[in-house]
Amino acid sequence: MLVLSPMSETPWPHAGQFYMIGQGVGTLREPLLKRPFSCMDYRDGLLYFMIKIRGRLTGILSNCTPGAVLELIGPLGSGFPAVEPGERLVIVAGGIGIASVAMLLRDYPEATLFYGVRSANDLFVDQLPSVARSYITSDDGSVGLMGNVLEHLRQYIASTAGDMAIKVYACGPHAMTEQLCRMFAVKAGNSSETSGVTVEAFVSVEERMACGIATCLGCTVSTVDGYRLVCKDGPVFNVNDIITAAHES
Amino acid sequence: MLVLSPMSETPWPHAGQFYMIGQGVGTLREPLLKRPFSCMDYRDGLLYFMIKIRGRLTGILSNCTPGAVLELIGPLGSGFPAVEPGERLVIVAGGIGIASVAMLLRDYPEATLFYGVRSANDLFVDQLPSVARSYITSDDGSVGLMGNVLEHLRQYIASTAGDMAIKVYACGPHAMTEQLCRMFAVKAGNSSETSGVTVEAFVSVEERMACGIATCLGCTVSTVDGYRLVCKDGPVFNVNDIITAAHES
Amino acid sequence: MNLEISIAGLRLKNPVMTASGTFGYGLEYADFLDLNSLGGIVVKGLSIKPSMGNPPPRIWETSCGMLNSIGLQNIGIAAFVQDKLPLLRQYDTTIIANFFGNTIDEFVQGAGMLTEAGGVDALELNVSCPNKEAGWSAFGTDPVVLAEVVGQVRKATTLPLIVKLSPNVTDIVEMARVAVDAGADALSLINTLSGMAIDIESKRPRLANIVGGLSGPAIKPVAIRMLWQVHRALPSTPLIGMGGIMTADDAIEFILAGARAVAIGTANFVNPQATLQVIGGIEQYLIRHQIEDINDIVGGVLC
Amino acid sequence: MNLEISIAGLRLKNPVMTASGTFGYGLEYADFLDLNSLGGIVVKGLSIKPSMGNPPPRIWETSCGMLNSIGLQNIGIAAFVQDKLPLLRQYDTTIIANFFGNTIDEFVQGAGMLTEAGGVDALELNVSCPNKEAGWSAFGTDPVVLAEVVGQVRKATTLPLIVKLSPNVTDIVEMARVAVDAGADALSLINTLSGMAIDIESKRPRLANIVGGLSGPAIKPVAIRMLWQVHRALPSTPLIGMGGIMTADDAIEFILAGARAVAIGTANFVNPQATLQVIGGIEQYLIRHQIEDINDIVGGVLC
Ligand SMILES: Cc1cc2nc3c(=O)[nH]c(=O)nc-3n(C[C@H](O)[C@H](O)[C@H](O)COP(=O)(O)OP(=O)(O)OC[C@H]3O[C@@H](n4cnc5c(N)ncnc54)[C@H](O)[C@@H]3O)c2cc1C
Ligand SMILES: Cc1cc2nc3c(=O)[nH]c(=O)nc-3n(C[C@H](O)[C@H](O)[C@H](O)COP(=O)(O)OP(=O)(O)OC[C@H]3O[C@@H](n4cnc5c(N)ncnc54)[C@H](O)[C@@H]3O)c2cc1C
Ligand SMILES: Cc1cc2nc3c(=O)[nH]c(=O)nc-3n(C[C@H](O)[C@H](O)[C@H](O)COP(=O)(O)O)c2cc1C
Ligand SMILES: Cc1cc2nc3c(=O)[nH]c(=O)nc-3n(C[C@H](O)[C@H](O)[C@H](O)COP(=O)(O)O)c2cc1C
Ligand code: FES
Ligand code: FES
Repeated sequence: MLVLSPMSETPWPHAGQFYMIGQGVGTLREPLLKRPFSCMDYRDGLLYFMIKIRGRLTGILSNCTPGAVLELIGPLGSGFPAVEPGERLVIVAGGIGIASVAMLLRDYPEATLFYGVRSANDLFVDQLPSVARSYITSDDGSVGLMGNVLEHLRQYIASTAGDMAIKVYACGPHAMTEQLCRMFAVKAGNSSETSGVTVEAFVSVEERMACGIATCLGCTVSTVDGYRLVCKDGPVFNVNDIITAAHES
Repeated sequence: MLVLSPMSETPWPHAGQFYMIGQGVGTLREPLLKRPFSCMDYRDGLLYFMIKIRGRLTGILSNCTPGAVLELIGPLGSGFPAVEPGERLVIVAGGIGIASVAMLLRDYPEATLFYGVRSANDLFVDQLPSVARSYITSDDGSVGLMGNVLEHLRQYIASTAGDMAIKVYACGPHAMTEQLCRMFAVKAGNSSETSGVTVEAFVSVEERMACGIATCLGCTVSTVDGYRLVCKDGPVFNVNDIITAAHES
Repeated sequence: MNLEISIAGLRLKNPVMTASGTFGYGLEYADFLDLNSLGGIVVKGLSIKPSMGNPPPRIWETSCGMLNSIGLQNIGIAAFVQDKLPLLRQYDTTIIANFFGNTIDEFVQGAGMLTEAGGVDALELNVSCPNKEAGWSAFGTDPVVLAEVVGQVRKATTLPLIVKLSPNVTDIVEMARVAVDAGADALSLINTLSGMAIDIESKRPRLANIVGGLSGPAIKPVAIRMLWQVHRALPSTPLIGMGGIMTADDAIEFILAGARAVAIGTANFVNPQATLQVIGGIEQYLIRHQIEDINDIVGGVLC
Repeated sequence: MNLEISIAGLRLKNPVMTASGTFGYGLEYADFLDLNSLGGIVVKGLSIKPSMGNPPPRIWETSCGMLNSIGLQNIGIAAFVQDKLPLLRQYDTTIIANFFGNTIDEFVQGAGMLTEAGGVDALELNVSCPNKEAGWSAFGTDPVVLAEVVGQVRKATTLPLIVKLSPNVTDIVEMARVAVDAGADALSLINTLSGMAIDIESKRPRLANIVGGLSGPAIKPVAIRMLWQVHRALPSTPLIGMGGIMTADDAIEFILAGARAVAIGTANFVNPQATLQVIGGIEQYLIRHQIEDINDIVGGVLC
């Protein structure tokens, strides 16, 4: 968990938006480039991030002591669309993907959460706002239900009667994004799976970024309209638009 | 002032020897290479260094907090020769050059010190062992005598009667080393300046180093015997041997 | 104090430009800095038709540098001229269009389109992208092909012509000579070094395109060396130096080596205001060293 | 688990060697590590007569790299054979003599002297030092001259012949082909990139020799790219990969790109035990990935 206090005035982010965060240690910078992180919450003038240690920059961030000065640009990107009245929101998170959807939990307390982790150690529930219903799954069964989170999601939706349209907002690893596209994309011809209920699904996708502001053209994802930029046109995309989800970077 | 506690057993250094010090932060290292620093004292199992902030590594060292882990190799180099009984030791330091001769002050409390600084701010006397006589000079007169330290040294030697041979052990900036060579090198044909008293002068010279252990061949200085390595054949050289002192690096 | 310089007949209010492909079409950075402060804006490489570029992943950070394989994705000259150029022209800065083609004909046609459009101050001919197919690299690495493309483009435009050289050559001076002899008014150097990285866990290249262009501080020593060599051989040819400039000190290093102007690339990603900081730092340097005119230190290295 | 590899008929107990010029004559490092653990030791470049090298300053650190202009200072082949080789031979490791000449004759003579001496396991022909006079660089950058020197040396020695290529060329694959066709048993790549740095306060080059060779992590992407290109073109030629290897992960990246062995250079200065850590880390990687034999992953990148 990284908590930052902006040093100048900044607009507050929407759910699904992100910041480019970098270390600002003068002229010696290694790594050079900033990295994208979703903002999971803001309150009392502070920005909250939940960050998984993956490599160079996340390693450095994990060693930051209170008072360290970081550089950040944001909020960036489009965020999740607003949920309309009469729609039911289902939030799906895989692993650290929870960080990108966390602000939705706050904004839509009546939503349903599906949160899949590898094992109990990867779970960060204590830092999350609570929602009406939450289903936690783990690959090893060490916490919540055992098994793949999307299997449970599928069953849930299949068993959901009623005429309320469902919005699925999701973020997770590459494989999960791919599977979500297969499950919910209309083009895939399997909208039958949603058994009568109208489901519209959006995923927040990850891609390596250099600039975060649509100038390096580094963060492309293949969509039905050709390449689109995750930092500007996303990170949230309708599953109908995505052709190939961003690779495991 | 940098105080280090060796994590494994290490021989103690002699006056004039140095250590290669580097930061050991895993695989992200910037700067990469270690830098040479004279050890100014050791006591109670600790090594003492006096370091002037010059650039990349010294900048990082100055930000180190207690408990930081550094990498160091040493003691390295030849150090100053022992002073024989019946010889009088005159120690000459210019600026941060004091760090390289500081251990001599401890080993030879009866020595005379000539210590030139730019101005009072550059002086570190409180951290130094005291010697029999010390002459402090500054370029701006803000502390001690005003003027060039070598001028005062020249007058001192000229006014020194007696048959005791004098050893001059010096460390300072490039220009000072050059002038010392001109003043005391026999080959320069001006040993007359020493007015009858036998003076043998040794200087600790600086050169950029990559390895510190005679493998990169980076730290050469021109001597009458051709190129010699500061890290192995020095850093202390007889002024008679030096042809061109190391450049201002 | 004078910061104004002249390159190929263009007067730039200061020697700091943006490097092509690292500043979009310029407008993207208007939120971050006053574009009027810049010596010049060099836009992303343009082609006669829009181009999709290479598949993702397209970037990977390396030690003190980054690899990119964008592959010259761009909106095409027509869209640039219609949608971007009028907006860009509202700023008081020099606009340089970086462009490329897949054949000599396309290069010539592109130069023609950009010249006729009006509003572009100069052309930067990109023959040096390491992310195109193997055959393409001949434009930047084979002296005969280089002479041909520069010569043809020279005939197709009345605008000042800057040729951007590839560092992936044995003899940069030869390439510089060829470009100047064929009609280049100025040279930009360097473009990215061709490089590659592999993810040892997945065993896949870090870039879908396998190889990409290396930029950033890692390449600065190579860029300085090439710039100095070319300046020594062709002292009167205006040179635009780039490759790893992060700070004003880096920019001055290029100017001392012989660059009349400099371009900031990767640093824009690290800090969107890098250009302004470089301009400010150059001013400080001139003041500190009591230099009246930036032109007095161009090529001023003491060798 | 097997770490043993074979290069040009030599069997190395593991693929980790030292890069010439960064490990002295080997003995200097005996205090820091057990030389018996190394796959091989490549000694500092030797010439028929002792050589003083270039004037100081000779090194400067750059972003994630270093420039050196040592200029091939060495004690000469005779002194090496008499004073160093017998001591080196007491260790159970492969001894490779890196050598150079100022003329083709000197190359040939050097190869002869090292061959006759006995005790040297292989020769590494250095045609790629960027710190020699302009004319010298033709050995490593002109294919015709390269073919000539390799061909002549090939005739002068019965030892396995490794040719160390320069990265400062337009087409590394062409140079590799020329060297192999002329008789090289294996190739080392890469030597340093030619680079330069300037002190903006004194306006002087950081190196007395003006230009120097860039090594260290900064150049790794260029080295990986060249190694992969050469391996793809000449899959059966044994390659020794080097350029910026600091860790086992870096070494594995080279091996996946096609290197059968790797050499550790600049990293020895940063950490005298770098070679041992690389060997240990390669073992860990093989265990973690359940790979029985290091040879199974040579060139294993999935493109
Ligand atoms: C829009 C967006 C929002 C994000 N939000 C968050 C967040 O809230 N919290 C969070 O922890 N992370 C988030 N990420 C991912 C985060 O950006 C990466 O974890 C980070 O860039 C890794 O940086 P590093 O320097 O530590 O890794 P590097 O040293 O660059 O890479 C280390 C290893 O990690 C792998 N890696 C790098 N980036 C990723 C990635 N994105 N996915 C998977 N593997 C990767 C690399 O392949 C490499 O092997 C987000 C990414 C995007 C695009
Ligand atoms: C044998 C020996 C003993 C030394 N002992 C001490 C000591 O006890 N205390 C101490 O403070 N320093 C000592 N030095 C000098 C010290 O090594 C340098 O100050 C240090 O290398 C600078 O590292 P940096 O990364 O901060 O500078 P860099 O970032 O590498 O360089 C910054 C600027 O400083 C200049 N610079 C770098 N090295 C030197 C140098 N040696 N002399 C002058 N200018 C330089 C460079 O030209 C550059 O412009 C010693 C040097 C040697 C050779
Ligand atoms: C993401 C990216 C895209 C680039 N696109 C172009 C381009 O379209 N045309 C071009 O001539 N150079 C292009 N370049 C090269 C830069 O203009 C510049 O020459 C190079 O990056 C070296 O400068 P730097 O180290 O400051 O980035 C690109 C560089 C990067 C990093
Ligand atoms: C100080 C120094 C001296 C070198 N001397 C030689 C040499 O004598 N012969 C040679 O073939 N290569 C020499 N090299 C090149 C290295 O062997 C190696 O090819 C290069 O440094 C790249 O590897 P690295 O990045 O791991 O250092 C030298 C490199 C350095 C840094
Ligand atoms: S991160 Fe640069 S364009 Fe998206
Ligand atoms: S520092 Fe490497 S030889 Fe002296």
